[in-house]
Amino acid sequence: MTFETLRLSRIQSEALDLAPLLSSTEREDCGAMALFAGTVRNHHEGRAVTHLIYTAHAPLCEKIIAEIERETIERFKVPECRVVHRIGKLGIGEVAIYAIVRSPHRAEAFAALRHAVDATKHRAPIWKEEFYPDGSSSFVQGCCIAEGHEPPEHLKRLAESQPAHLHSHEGQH
Amino acid sequence: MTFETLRLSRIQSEALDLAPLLSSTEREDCGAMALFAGTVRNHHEGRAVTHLIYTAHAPLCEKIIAEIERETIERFKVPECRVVHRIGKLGIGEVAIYAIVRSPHRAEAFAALRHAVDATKHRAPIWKEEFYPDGSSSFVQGCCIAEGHEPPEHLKRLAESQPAHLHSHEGQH
Amino acid sequence: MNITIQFWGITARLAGTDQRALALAETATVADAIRLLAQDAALAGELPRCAYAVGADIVSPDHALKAGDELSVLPPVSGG
Amino acid sequence: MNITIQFWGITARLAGTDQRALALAETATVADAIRLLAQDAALAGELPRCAYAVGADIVSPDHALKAGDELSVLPPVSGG
Repeated sequence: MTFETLRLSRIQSEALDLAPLLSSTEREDCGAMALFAGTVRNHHEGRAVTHLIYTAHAPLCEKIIAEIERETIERFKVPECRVVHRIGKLGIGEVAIYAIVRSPHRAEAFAALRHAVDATKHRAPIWKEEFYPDGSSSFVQGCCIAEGHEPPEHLKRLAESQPAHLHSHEGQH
Repeated sequence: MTFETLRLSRIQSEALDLAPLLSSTEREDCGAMALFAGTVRNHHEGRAVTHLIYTAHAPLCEKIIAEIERETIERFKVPECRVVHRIGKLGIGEVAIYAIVRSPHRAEAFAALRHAVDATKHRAPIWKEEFYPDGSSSFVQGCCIAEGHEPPEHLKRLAESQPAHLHSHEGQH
Repeated sequence: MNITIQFWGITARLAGTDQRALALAETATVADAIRLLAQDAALAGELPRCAYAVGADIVSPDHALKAGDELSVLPPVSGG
Repeated sequence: MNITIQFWGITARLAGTDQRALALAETATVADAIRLLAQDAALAGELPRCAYAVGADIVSPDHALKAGDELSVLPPVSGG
């Protein structure tokens, strides 16, 4: 897998492969590599989980993760930062996200990795649906993309508005 | 490689292998895996480096790293922590240390990983000798094992003591 | 003009569909589209927590829409 | 009694050897061994920064040595 291929596939429906992520980020001037993997747990808030389905707005996600990588590289002065996220159905123990940082020293690698992972979780348009042993499912309570921003007043009021005729035609995509 | 084999080989002279470290720590109740790799840099304090030689007091090192793993697991309430360190001659880019932590959530994984790596660097009896393009070498300035402890007064005074007859016989081991 | 709404995550569940066509005035903004969507009681509660995107660009409520736009409704995210 | 000193890291370089036999009084402690080693000018400056171990146990200066012990001199460490 070439560097460019990897750069363009931050969102993947196949099982995530660690080897190309490690090899494509190797640098002789970096003594520290910090890696995070988010794997599917068999429980959430005390409830057994059988599997997950992740969906993502792929084009927006590629763009936002690329921004997060650039911002992490600039803010923490690390030469390499890469994040990939899997979508589709994932079983227990499967890897949903890899984030990797390489830097000359370890302090900035740890700080940068933490930022890249937190930022991806808070800002990338990805949604996790959990499935339970009884066959039911639910979307996991998430983070508003505009983190820390109160919604504008006219949108807050909308939340209380009454249902009425909807000028729309339904369709599938 | 079995779990027990891995537990007993925290110090290895062969190239470190990531795969058994990942597979032997897998847990279905853990959603976070944080990994650190320390690799050989081609420079140190502005000077080009060609390779390193690590030496270790292996039995003491196994014991101290096992203590660090246990302490990390207890202090940060993480189910898994493993550290392996390579000794011998390492070329640029080769991995000298892997530290891995698995936990249900990511915050404690990051904190625990940082602790395990810092503690190993500060406390494990391992010494790094750097080699330079002109063939010369030097031991890297390190951390006193009894970190933060001033040496006792009688040892401080020894540092200023004068040379005299030495009651010893030299030998190799 | 007509635009297409793309529902993501829980909003697709609430809307009962991934996609909906919406008829708006020629001068409509994102806020106008949201106001119209909020007439669907199932969606109204979720919309204030959502971000909005046209194509691969996050847009603010005062962004002017044009015919044929695909407006994505992005509820709180939960990747990782 | 006789013990063996094992030099590690830079102390082996300074001592010019990895290992040295040391003759001590029967009641000698680690501090006594260090005092004797410090008579080697090349080592004296490094010894206060070292830790000491007998076998795989870190020991304090007041630890009583016994015949045949292997006492390791552990200079500041630099793993990772």
